[in-house]
Amino acid sequence: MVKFLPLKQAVAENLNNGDSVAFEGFTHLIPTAAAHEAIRQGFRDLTLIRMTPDLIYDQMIGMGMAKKIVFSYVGNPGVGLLRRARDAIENGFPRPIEVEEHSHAGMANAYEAGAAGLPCAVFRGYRGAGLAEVNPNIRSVTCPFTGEVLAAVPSIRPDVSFIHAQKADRKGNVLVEGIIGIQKEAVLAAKRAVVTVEEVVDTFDDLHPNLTVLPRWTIAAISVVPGGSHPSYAHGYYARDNAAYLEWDEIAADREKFQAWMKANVIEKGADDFAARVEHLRKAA
Amino acid sequence: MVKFLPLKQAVAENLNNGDSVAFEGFTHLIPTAAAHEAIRQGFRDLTLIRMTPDLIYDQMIGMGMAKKIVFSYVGNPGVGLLRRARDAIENGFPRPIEVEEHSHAGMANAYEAGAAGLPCAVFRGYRGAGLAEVNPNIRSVTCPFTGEVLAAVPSIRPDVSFIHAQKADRKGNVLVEGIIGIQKEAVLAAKRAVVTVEEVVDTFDDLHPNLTVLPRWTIAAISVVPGGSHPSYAHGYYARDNAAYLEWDEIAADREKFQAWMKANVIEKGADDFAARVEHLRKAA
Amino acid sequence: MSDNRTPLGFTPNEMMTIAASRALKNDDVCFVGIGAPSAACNVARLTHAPDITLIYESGTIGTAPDVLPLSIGDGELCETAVTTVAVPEMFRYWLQGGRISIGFLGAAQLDKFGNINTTVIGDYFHPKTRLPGGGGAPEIATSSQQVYITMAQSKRGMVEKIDFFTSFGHGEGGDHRKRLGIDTAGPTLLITDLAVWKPDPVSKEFTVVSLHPGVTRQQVQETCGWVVKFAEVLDETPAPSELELKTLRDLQARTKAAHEGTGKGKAA
Amino acid sequence: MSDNRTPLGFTPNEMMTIAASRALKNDDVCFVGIGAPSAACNVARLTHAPDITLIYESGTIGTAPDVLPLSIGDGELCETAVTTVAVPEMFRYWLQGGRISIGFLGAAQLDKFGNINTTVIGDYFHPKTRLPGGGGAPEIATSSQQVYITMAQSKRGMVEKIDFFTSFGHGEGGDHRKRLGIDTAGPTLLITDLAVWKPDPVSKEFTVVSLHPGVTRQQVQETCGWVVKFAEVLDETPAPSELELKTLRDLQARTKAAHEGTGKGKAA
Repeated sequence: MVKFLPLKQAVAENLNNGDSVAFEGFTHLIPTAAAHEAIRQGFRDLTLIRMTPDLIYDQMIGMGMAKKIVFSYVGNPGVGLLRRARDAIENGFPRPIEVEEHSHAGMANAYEAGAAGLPCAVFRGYRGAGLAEVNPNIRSVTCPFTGEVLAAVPSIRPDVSFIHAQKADRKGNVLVEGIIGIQKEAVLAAKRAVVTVEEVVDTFDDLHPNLTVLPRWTIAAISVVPGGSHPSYAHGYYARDNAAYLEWDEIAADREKFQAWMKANVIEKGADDFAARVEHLRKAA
Repeated sequence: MVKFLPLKQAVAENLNNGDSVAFEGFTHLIPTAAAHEAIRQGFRDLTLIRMTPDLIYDQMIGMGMAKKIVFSYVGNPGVGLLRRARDAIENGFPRPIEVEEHSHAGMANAYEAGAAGLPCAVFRGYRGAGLAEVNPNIRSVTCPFTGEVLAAVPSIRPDVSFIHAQKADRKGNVLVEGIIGIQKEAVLAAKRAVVTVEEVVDTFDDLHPNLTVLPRWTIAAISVVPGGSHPSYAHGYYARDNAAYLEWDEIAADREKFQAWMKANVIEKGADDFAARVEHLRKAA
Repeated sequence: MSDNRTPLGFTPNEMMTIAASRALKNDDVCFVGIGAPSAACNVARLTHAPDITLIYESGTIGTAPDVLPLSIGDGELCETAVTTVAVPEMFRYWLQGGRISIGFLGAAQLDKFGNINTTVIGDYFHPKTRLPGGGGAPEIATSSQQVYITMAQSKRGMVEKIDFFTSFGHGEGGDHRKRLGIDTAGPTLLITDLAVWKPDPVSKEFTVVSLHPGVTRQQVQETCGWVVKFAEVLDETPAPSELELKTLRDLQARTKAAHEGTGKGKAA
Repeated sequence: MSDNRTPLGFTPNEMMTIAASRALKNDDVCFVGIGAPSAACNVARLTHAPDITLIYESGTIGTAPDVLPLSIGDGELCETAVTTVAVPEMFRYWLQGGRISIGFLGAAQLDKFGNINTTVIGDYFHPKTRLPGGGGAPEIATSSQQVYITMAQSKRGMVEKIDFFTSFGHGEGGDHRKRLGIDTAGPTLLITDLAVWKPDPVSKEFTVVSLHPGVTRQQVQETCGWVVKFAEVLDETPAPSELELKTLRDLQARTKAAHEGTGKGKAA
């Protein structure tokens, strides 16, 4: 049953060295605060799963925390490449990293299958695509009615998933709205789910019945971290900090600049620092 | 592109003798007015698809319109059996009827696969179930990663789907809310979709972004039929007419009583008669 | 409605519903079949298990209806739910996903291994009576962590051999589930109007472990189509408490009023 | 912003975006890649195709942003959309379901048969440059009814042989798609900053059918890594109209202002 915990404790109780972990968010509601807490606690040998690894995985990879990355688009959204991830893949710095690469369709179906408790996802995909030749986890099944050969990928079932959401009610039910991405599936596919939220409200009684609400018993821990998805955005709360995405391109381009930035902005900071980072973005939301 | 049409014309333009057709609604928003219009137009040799065939399929079967029925629960919801369907299955009256029976999970997955453009659905189901022995459309595929044998059923792709929904905007986008059942999948799985709605509003600009809205270009025709799902209910508009469900048990029990009822309440009536049938139920909604 | 419809002050059906409600825990996530299971689950919610999560196959999760639904898709279920999802999601993420602790089913025909038939009486292709069929039951029976069954006893209903395996219980008994690769526990409890039954740990045959107040072994046997096994130590089911009875009767009275209220002035 | 950045009054990039926008029809359902495709799709919507349905892979269907999104998941896309769905639904019901008439892609590397590489430069397992990868493109390329591609010409980008088949175009040309069981049309249009290209009906090799105003065959060949085929009758692309240019420039100005506005006062 869900517990409301300070983020430090929520991360410590649910993440372990060697875990497979998804910090999900599809350009919206990216769980940056949770990722930074994981960086501060210094976990090692993680398998990082995410459709769109962006700044937070660039940071974790740059800090040497990842032994493997499972993804479908390893870019800085709207900006370009992820330079720490590139350094790891191209040069093995700061450590070699194993790569399992899919298409968005493959990852989305794999999360869906994970949430559905299935061992694999079946869909029409990867036709003529080079990934099918380099990723041994892209296989096929044959439709027993038409004979069509369909793609199959293993379902994604992380040890832990982290997401950021707009709000929880006092019982611990969680609302995600706007671009909901893959967050529901990431939570339901995981053995344990940790959610950071912008705020806690008394009840969800006035919500429309068909919104995306995760019942309290699907979540291990909730931490209240206003601004916790900066520099991405939280629909209804604050806008994206586009400047930070553009700046990241420069910061991550240089190994030393990267380390200095991480020390100043992550290692020596805490979850409480996020609220101030989105103050100037609240009007724009 | 969607057309706003009188129901008579919407049915005539989209339904044909011999079609496979789904009139979907999961205890809520049952498209009764559309079904009655199809009865008045006297279509033959239909393959009737629905998870929960209830009064409307009992009526269509009793009128001899169906050559086959595909279903997962052939009951009168909360009341008991469907006596016209029984008469057809047990006695071949008024004509023999072919039966393809699934579980709810099988049908739901088959609609989902139809909406997803797949030839078949793959899920964990029918384990130890007798249906797997009597329905040749229940087959299996083997997970290429774990070796687990999973159930497979053909996707459902009706020639036409009919649903009832709360409202359309002037452009022809359609909102379904409350218990949304399988309606979105029924529309997206079909070659053509016809929707009856309670009302038309100017715009959907104020709707929450994550509600179930079917874009106008997924729908062939919309007909405005207030009360069109009586005796089922329309969330936000009127309550279920439970008495009508209980009465049906008696009406359908007798072949002649059934014919007399159909003549008086369907054949000699029209879509315009539905509004009055829900007047006394509006307060209770 | 009288409080004294039997010499004991409650009816066998009331005892059945209340005994079933007691089996549910506050942290259960329960997939609720319509009829007797629905009443039991809501009595549990209104008495000792206020936080129980009730799920109906129409997509309503964490629902708390004030009256019992007539069908699994009543508006009341949606209005009081934590969230309402589409039916494919219900069966994929919530049932198949392994999130249901208790699947609660009724039965038209039941055998001693907890296999259920709600499909046909007679041959499938030439049925004597065509019943409604399985609906959600085939997968509820295999994907829920445990299955509870509730039904009123009768020789026609509790039979040596069911006509059709709508939902798989323990099959031929023993490790039959495991042999089919089904890793959930299956039927672990049967509550009838006369007794509480549990499967034998090895044979998996349902065995009477508790008789309801005033019920004799003979009555149980006379209303059951198989030779009944009784536990060595046989308990007596505690009679309904005042709170339990009042909760159930109030719920049923509210339900009756609500369902009649939507008719056209005719008796339902 | 000047209206006369080139002797012609518009830049090659503006011509590219506007030529691409003209290829879209009012009843198209367009799966929009970020960058140049996004600008072209929105110019179409703001000029001759007001009812075009724009879909971004973040789940936003029928969106009408006032400014160009920086990413495929900007809040503006959701706020102006007809509906916003989860990502698995986007890829299953909307793309795989065959509902997309035009998949609109950019490319890092392109070959003459419309095959695209956005994955790696060099060997996949020992890449010289690791690019972001395919994202939605592998299935956009095969599930959309047609694919339009837009990119600025360069010898590095338009190559004889791409390093990795991120998304399949016409493969080795001819009926290669059909041989793989892919029943969609694949790339039917390429719009660069210099020309409009269409595949040869038989060989499927991209062939220049129209040169943008002031562009020579030689310029096209000098910025392309393969030997360019030209159609026998070569059109000149109509120059941007005043309305088209104004629409595009206003859109880009609004976009620049909006994206800078969210920074901390620093230049983006």
